[in-house]
Amino acid sequence: MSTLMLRTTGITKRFGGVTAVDSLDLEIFENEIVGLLGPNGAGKSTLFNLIAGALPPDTGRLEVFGEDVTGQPAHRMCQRGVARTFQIVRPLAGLTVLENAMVGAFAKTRSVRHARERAEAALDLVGLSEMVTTMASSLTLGHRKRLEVARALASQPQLLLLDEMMAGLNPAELDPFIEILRDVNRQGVTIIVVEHVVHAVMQLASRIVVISQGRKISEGLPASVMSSRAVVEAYLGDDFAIS
Amino acid sequence: MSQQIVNRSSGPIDPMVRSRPLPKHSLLIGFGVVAIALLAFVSSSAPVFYGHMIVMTLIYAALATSWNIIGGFAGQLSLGHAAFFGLGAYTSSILFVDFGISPWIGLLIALLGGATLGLLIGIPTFRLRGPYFALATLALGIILLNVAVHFRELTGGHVGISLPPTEGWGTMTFLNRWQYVVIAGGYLLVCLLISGIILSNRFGYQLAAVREDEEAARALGVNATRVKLLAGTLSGGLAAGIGTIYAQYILFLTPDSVLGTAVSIEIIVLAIVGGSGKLYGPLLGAVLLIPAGQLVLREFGGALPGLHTLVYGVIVIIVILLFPRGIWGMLTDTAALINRRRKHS
Amino acid sequence: MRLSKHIWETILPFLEIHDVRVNYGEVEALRGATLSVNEGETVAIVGANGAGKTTLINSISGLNRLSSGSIMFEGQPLGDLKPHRLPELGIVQVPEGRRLFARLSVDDNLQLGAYHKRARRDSVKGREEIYRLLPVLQDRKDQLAGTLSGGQQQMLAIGRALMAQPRLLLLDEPSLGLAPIVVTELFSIIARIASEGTAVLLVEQNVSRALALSNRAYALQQGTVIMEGTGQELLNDPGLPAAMLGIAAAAKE
Amino acid sequence: MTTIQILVSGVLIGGVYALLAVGITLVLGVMKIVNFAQGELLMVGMYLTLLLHTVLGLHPYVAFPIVVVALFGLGAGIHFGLLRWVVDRGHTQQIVLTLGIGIVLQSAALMIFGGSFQSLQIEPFRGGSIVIGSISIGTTRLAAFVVAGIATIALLFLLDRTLTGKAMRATAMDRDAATLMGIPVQRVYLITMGIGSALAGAAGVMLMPIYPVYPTVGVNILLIGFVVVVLGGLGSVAGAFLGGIIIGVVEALAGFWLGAAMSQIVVFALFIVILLVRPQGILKGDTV
Repeated sequence: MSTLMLRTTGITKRFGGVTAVDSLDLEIFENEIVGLLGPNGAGKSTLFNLIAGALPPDTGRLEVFGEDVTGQPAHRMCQRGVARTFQIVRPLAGLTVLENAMVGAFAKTRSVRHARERAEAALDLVGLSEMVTTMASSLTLGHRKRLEVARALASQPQLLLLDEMMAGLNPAELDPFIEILRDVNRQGVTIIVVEHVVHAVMQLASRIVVISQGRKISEGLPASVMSSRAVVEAYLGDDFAIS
Repeated sequence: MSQQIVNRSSGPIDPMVRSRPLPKHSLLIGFGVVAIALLAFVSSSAPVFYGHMIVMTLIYAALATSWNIIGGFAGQLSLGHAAFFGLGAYTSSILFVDFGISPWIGLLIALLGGATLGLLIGIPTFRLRGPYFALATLALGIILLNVAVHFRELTGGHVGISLPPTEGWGTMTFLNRWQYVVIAGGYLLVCLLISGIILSNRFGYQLAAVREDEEAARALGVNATRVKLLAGTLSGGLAAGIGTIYAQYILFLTPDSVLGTAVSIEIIVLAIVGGSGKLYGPLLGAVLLIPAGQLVLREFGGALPGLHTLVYGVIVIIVILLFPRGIWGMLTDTAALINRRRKHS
Repeated sequence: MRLSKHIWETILPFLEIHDVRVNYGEVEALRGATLSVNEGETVAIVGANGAGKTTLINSISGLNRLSSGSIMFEGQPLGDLKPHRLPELGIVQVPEGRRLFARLSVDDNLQLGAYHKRARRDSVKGREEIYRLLPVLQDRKDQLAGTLSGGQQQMLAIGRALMAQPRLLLLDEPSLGLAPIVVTELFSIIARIASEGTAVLLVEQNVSRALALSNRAYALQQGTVIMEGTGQELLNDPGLPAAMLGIAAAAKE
Repeated sequence: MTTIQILVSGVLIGGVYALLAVGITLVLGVMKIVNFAQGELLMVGMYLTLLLHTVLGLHPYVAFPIVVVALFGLGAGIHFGLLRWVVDRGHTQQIVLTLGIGIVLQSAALMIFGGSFQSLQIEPFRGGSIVIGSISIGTTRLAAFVVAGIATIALLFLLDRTLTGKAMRATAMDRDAATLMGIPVQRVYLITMGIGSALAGAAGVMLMPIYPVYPTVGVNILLIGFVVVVLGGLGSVAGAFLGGIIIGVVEALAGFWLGAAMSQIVVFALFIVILLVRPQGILKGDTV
């Protein structure tokens, strides 16, 4: 692995009495695809919100390429090259597919022409170039998810945070989607995927981090992580391994 | 690195694929100038009633178009837009009556004043979401109305301000109506041009993103606070400018006539009925509703006062229930549907 | 007597879900799921996240509209009914995340559980029974529901549903976010409810316990049933962990 | 006039504000709709009182139940015919729709009754005022205040003690969960809107002997109503009552010291400050 791209140190977020992310240390290297797994309510989405600047952490530190970016607002993080998608897709419903992607592209350019070019390139990459004039509100979920990725890509990110992009896709949609992400990664974009479709993550990720109740419980190569007892318990219930 | 994504772009853009062709600004100017000339000609020879109708339609169209920048493009429901309109009207009128400053300079000062007010209000209120922003702007309108009532020495209180009928271009005061058509029409054209330019630039895309989903917009690198402030500043400034023109046309101001809540509501009604967020929506709303209101008022105003506002209210209810995207939105939706059908068959 | 009851059951099955499809917008969350629950039976539905479990439960209780297929309760199609009519029939759901009325007291929450006419008559007696079944609520009956601990809230959510005198209780992820010791207590309560004759349809993340508790079970994957059998059969199926982690999709392709 | 005298009249008029605000806060709390037609509903209540007096010779206080029931019906009808369709839409559409309803009611009043101010003089009872020391309390104002207090307490009782009231609160907290418990949510909304309008009607009856009626009388009172609602904490019935009295007092004092227009400025500036500093309201409470 090469350069350290993202580092969280002791990052913590509480909501009321619940500690959603609990003093978490995470290191992401350039050009990796890291799978972030964990059962419902483990704190994955909160962690994404912290990294993307949508939420400020209570304590802890966030670095991008060694630079302290703790507490930077979301739009600054995007301009710095950290793009994210939302678990529940949030298309800009009243805009067309192209316009959605152009909003992302405008993070790095003022020129409408450049933005259009970048947006079209990103839409092409995810296979939406036939639908540029379609209103985002009338897309299928599969297409919405692609749009969400394209929009993030159009902002020319260095780090892409994908939040459950594959949930709800049917098997026919799944494999092309994985191919798209591989393609994106080959072009130099580091990716963190939060995913419930574990087999997809196993195919895709070079490294897996498992969190449960806001803490990291396992980390390593996909095969070894998924057979670890802690992970099986976290997913199937505390006494599954015994019964 | 991610530069490569761009390099995959496949040559020149197919013009058919463009989702939003660049607004033809030059075409807009051309059409606008011809339309204004035509309307000016008509108003110089038509009966007074129709001349008045044309000027009022232009003034309200400009006002609704200015509201559209913050209310439509940015999706922030401002219920106090009369505050800017009235501020502009009072500013230039006071400068003219008390200090002899030409309304043209007054217009510029009004623009600046409205923009400043828009900015100052935006800083605290844009934090408010949903109905709270609407309520705060509503309160702002009422505050300004009462300021005008209270500071009698400056504003004449309830009695208002009468402007001297000294005719001439320098004083922006005319006995005929065609000059007002030119001025108000020109101003409307400027408002439309600015709106068109906003829509076809990054700013417009970012405003639309904020309107659709502020959190998603922020995640896409949009500084939501900044674009909303800029929209509020522009919107407030333009609304104040049209206030000056209105004052010079009517030559008489009272707090209720330019700062009243009814004015704010009328602006919103025009924009929403026509289609808020669309470039020509508010214009369409004004063109449909203002003449209709004036005609009903003339025909039935004596016998049935209130009928014209009743018609307004019923139209608002019907549009909200049946065409929530406004008449312009309904028309473009229908056009798109017909287009698609044609393609399929 | 026994025979006639049996005949009755063959004529009018209790809950029959046939080839149900549900779309969210243009997404298929359920792709032709078929399953049934017999009177008094406890049935578990397990599956990975996004497999359509919650969608299925919400379809029964009327929160989701079916795109096609049918859901019949004792021969009556549920699609014709407004969702608020279901408790009257005896179908009551404990929604995921408990969804208590946080700023109402424990007692008021229970009272609202017995909103429909038939249950309303027995509201006072019903509450006494709930307090007997769940004594932890008794001491807190005037406390606001939102101030209870997670486990107590789940007990209240179940108690609130029981107030409606359900014949079919739909439980959506009842153990989510609860401490292991509370989960044990929770499952023993569910077992007790089931043993008293109420049919239970249980959606659970805690697969081992859910299956151990149930008479029968279904495993869902991407909106269809991929395994069914007794709880023990599924528990012993070597394919289950893969299904739970969403890996079976790869095997099937 | 002494300061105490002003305080007392502020408190009394605050009762009417409270009555209006309680209706707004109820609809907002349960249905999440800001009802901009609430002022016009009050106006309708005033005209109806006037009409019942001039046509049937009914004393306003005798007409009270008729007006309240009629306004309940009007509010329920507005929900059934119109609001029902926008419950799930955005705030902008809800606000503009209720503005439209307000415009229609206002215009109808103008067409039927004309634009002039109309007052209703009633036989002064107990000499028209009660004098305690140096303070004189108008009996009509006192009656308005008492009715406001009783209405608020009755509503609190309904919300807190009856199954219907609890169902309203439950619907306010979690609509889907309420549905799952068998609560008919649309009927709850219908009742809520009916009660909200009935409260506006009650305010109208009590205001009629104090204040002249004209088609736009509701507009300004509505705005005061919003101030009260925000001050009292959105959705809080008790807060709205207390807020009404506070605003009544603030307005009366500011009006005495600074003049009428300035008092409006003070009230609405206070409103904006509250919105910015504590949008959940000063008197935090959550009856609904």
